[in-house]
Amino acid sequence: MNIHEYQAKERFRAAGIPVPPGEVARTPDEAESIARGFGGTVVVKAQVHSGGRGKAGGVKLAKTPEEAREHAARILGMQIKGLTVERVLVTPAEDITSEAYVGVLVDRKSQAPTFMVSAEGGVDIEEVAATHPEAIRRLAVDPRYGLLPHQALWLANSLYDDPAVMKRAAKAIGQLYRAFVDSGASMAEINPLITTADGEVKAIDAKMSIDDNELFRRPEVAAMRDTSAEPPSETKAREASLSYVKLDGSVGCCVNGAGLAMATMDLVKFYGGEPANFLDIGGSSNPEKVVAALEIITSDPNVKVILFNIFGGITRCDDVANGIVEATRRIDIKVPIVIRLTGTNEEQALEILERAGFSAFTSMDEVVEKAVALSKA
Amino acid sequence: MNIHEYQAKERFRAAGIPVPPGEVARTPDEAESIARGFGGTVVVKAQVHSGGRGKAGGVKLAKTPEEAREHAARILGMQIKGLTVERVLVTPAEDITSEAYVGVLVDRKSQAPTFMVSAEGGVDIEEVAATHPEAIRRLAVDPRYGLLPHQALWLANSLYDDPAVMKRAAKAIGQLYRAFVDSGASMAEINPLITTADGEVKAIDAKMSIDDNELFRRPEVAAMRDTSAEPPSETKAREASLSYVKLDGSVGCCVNGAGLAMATMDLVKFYGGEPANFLDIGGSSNPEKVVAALEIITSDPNVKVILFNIFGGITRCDDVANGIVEATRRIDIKVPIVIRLTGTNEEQALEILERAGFSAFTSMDEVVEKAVALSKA
Amino acid sequence: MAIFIDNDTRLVVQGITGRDGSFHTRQMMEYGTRVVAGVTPGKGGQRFEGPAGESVPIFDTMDEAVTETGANCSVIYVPPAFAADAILEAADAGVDLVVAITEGIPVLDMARAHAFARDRGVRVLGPNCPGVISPGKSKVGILPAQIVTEGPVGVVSRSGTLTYEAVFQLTHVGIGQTTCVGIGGDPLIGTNFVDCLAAFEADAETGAVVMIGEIGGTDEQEAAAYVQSHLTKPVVGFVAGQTAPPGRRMGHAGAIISGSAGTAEEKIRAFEENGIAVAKRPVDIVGLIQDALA
Amino acid sequence: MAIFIDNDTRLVVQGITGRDGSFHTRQMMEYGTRVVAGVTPGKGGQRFEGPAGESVPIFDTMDEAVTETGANCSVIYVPPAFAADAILEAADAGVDLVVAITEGIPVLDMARAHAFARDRGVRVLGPNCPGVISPGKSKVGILPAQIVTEGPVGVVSRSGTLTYEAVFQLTHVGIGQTTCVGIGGDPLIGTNFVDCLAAFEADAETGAVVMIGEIGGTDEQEAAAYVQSHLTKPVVGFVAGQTAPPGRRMGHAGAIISGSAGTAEEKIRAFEENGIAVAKRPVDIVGLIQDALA
Repeated sequence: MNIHEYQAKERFRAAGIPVPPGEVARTPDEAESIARGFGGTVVVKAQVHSGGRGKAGGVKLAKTPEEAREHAARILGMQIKGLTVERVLVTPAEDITSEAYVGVLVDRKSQAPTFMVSAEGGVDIEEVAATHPEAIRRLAVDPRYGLLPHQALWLANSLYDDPAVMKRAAKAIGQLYRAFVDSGASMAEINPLITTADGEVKAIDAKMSIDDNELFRRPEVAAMRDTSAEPPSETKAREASLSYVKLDGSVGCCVNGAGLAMATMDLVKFYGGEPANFLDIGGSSNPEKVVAALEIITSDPNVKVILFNIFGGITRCDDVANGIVEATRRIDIKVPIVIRLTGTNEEQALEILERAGFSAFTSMDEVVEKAVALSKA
Repeated sequence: MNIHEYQAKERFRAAGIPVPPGEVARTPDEAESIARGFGGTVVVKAQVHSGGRGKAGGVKLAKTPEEAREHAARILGMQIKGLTVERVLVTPAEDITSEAYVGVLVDRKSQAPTFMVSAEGGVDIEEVAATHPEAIRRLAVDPRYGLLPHQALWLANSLYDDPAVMKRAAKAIGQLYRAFVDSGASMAEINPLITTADGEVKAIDAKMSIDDNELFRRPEVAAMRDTSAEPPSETKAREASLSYVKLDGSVGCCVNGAGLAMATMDLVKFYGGEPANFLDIGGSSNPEKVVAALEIITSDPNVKVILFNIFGGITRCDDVANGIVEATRRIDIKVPIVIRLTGTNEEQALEILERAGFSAFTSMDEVVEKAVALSKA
Repeated sequence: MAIFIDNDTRLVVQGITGRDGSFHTRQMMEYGTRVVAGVTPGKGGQRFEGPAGESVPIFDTMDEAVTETGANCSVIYVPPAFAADAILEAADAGVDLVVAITEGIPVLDMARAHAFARDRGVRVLGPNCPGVISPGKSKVGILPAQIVTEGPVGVVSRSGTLTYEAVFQLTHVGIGQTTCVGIGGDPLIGTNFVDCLAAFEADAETGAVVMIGEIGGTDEQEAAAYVQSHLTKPVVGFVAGQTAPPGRRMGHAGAIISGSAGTAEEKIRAFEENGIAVAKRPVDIVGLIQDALA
Repeated sequence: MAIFIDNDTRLVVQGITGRDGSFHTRQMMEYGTRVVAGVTPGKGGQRFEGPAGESVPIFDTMDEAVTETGANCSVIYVPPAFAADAILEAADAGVDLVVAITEGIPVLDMARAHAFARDRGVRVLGPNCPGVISPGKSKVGILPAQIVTEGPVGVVSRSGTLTYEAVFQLTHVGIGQTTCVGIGGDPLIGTNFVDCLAAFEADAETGAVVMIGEIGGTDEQEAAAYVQSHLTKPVVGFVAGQTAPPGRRMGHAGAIISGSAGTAEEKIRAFEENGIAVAKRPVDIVGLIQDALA
């Protein structure tokens, strides 16, 4: 789960990291009044779950409250990478002496939270990693000990020469690790961590992703979810315990298992079609889940055909077939449905489906070709 | 640092352990009014830093508030193993179905916090360990992981058959570990952990020792120190950063280094005397420390002679000699002082001391014999 | 022969009395897995009834289960909040292999659990995996037994149903398997492709390997390099997720393209560059394996 | 020969610019210890001036210090709040031996630090110890150099000044030492009696060993059993604290009799039962060693 900059900053502040003040506005009026409260130059920043806000014009400097209002008016409602900006963060502009990058994420290879820091902040760390990796210092944190004070200092040591600044940054790095662990995060990032003329360090941007699997035990973090920042269909899918990702194509896919679901989408593409979504209904033959899946898929106006691809392993195909039949009875589907089932009790399942008037297949390739054809009809 | 039962119970409660209510009384009146508040039978328990309260008559059952008052009157002011009872804890009597022992301490061999639990609670665990060690289940906690839930359950599993009780006890054991770590304890103990007729578990006694080295970072724990529970001389020694333990003999000892201080006491005994104290002044030749040491030793009316035993290593003997001379000028000492110095700059030191009129030796045995003789004069 | 599990596998089921645990325990017993014990705290002393009238003792703790029955392998069907601790308990109790089926374990819990298991030299398979089956010998996990048959192909995969698909098609044309391993869809897994490739290379009965990857991470790239440098046996590969958008989690917690790393294209290229025959469609796996075994 | 440190010891001083650190660094340099680096965060790039005009580079981190100078040993003079982390930093940086002088480190910090060092195979001496000196070769810590001389006796002790006392008396009668080790007065120490006894047994130049124990714990008992089963060289023992009351801490955090364990009587009995000649008074150590070497 991604959270907004302003939310990540709240978590960072609570962990003690020096974060400049800032308030969230949902209207140009609010932005103006916040800017007036701060006085002086402010920054108006779009709050969306997406990188590249700056390039998209979502971050603007405002010298006066009126200017803040104008920027907010332009930014609110703007689309950035398909996401609508609903809020802006208004925060005093800082006098920046240097910009560094400090981030921590769960690294697959070291199987541990891993820090990356670089004196080249304010830019995309991926780019730094690609063009001059020697500018990045890395450290895998042994999760049994946490980030040790000397390790934080070792990281800060690569960013700053001034001992006082180095120690302040080490402290902030330690606090970032604290925030990361206490939030159940999979990634937390300060980019840039700035220094000011008087040697203070401050986090002027903040990013954090939460491990969805941590949410059950962190209700205060789960409450940070912003459903307005995702398509309503994904909210609905999550509530129905379905894995769903909306895409731009016309072949609605409903598959059991994530790997098979991806392979199905790939095969749609292989045969010249475009998948409308990723959807994993899991191992269940529960009609309720099938109903929810069908409702989600059909709510996408681009969908021209619905493709089921079910592998019956532990799940019996006849159970799933009954679930599909019942679900389609309960909701009115306007687009054709093609179904492939194979595995346990395949024959009975095909019979059930054909009796109910569905095109039923046992070959994955055949059913995908058929779906692609229908999507272009 | 030892803390009282009622203080340990506060820590346990804060960690979530089920601890029955209880209030502290400093007078019989208070005890009566607390007992009235609870209603029913209460227990009146002496609060002293010592085991064996029960045998000493420091724990009494009271059926009525008046009886509570009477018991409190008897217990308050009582001496238990040389310590005066200043407070009693008044707590409702519990209906006890079973008594178990649950304790955790830092174990030298495993270099880890180590749990001991036994279904034979309410008695001295040392005795259980000596007579039937198989009745104790032990577990060393890897400090990097803490007490894991399954480990707590494994411990509880040896205490109870009833699954619900077992799970409640496992929870309490986990909470005890939390309290132990969060208090910077070196030992924490529930003895007994009782069960009631309805299957609840409760900690009806509580003991905890704090690692002195943790106090600097735990002011809320340090504030629990009860200086009324130790001789004033030990309070004073601690404030002067001296290691001091009061004993019953007549030879006051002032030594640099803990090992040498113990060896000096042993030698006093070897030559037929009795040490009045353990006192390590550390490596310092600072007159202030010597003054504090002399004040502490001379405040003990049993002291008949003061014995200095100083090994000059890094510390120079002449510096220490000067410190002793200056300190004795500043306070008036009524008992003889004998001094042994050896090591670096020994000759100069002996000269300084003899000029100031002290008996000065270089042999440890000689000086101790002399001190013992003086203590009997 | 086979890898990881065989006729000597003595299994204890953690969470044996739960809905999934009891269902799959019966399935495993039916297949012939030697299930020697179950663990459910608070149910120690009871017995679990198998499908054919046989019964298995239930213990409160793994320690007792292993001590009493000599179990050397455990499988975990406990809810995510308790699963990491169950892995630690199994590792502590001294089994050699822990198969963690549970999906949804917090990743920081797993970071600690993997460190713990590494310290003790215990192999963890998963979590969030379908388990492992050595046809004709033993099955540990949730893989459907009816789709496998004995034969010369080793199968290793990050996904469940996609593996079933491939294995089913192999079995359908009469090509059997030595062992099929689902390594799991989480970002931090205990046994990776390289571990399985090394085991298949060392297994005399395995003649060829099918390796099924997906987007996310760079395990496939490292596996490809390992194939080039260490494997004498032919490997057929498939990678799911060519149409997955970057930055979105595709069901599996580990199936997400972060930055430029972890795309299907990168993985397919790594496979091809290191001598792995890549199937464009799942159905092509069969033909490539037939060629490899020919 | 000698144990733990010798002419090949290349020392880095953690906390070199502090009051104790700078004083003892000069003492060590004067004795001839090869001090190759110092560490004080924030003072990297400066130099530490030795007593004879030579100077030593200071680094911000142990990692740099070890990488730049090839140090293989570190000594710690940092305050208790930071000392456990300093031990971890040293262990992480790859030295073989960490000598922790600092007194007053919380015991739970040390439990973690010892586990960390064990994982990495790094020897920790102490904490709360005076260090180690191999006369004529190297000194690491705070032992007074003028009381030692080269010779055949290995000395190991839990206490500082009591050791000085014994060593001074040996030197006084012309009996020198291979190495004198202060293992420290804390309850959790990295190197114990048995470790030192094993090293002295393996050291060709050591002809006899003095072992000075005190109340608290059962390390002396285990050491006595080890002497019986593993040592061919004679051992002379002394135990301080016969007059110490139970349950009271005698200066050292580890010097406390808990329950029935850890009394001086128990330790002396264990010494005697295992063939260790026990000195009744510190002064008797000399005679017993003379007998042992005769």
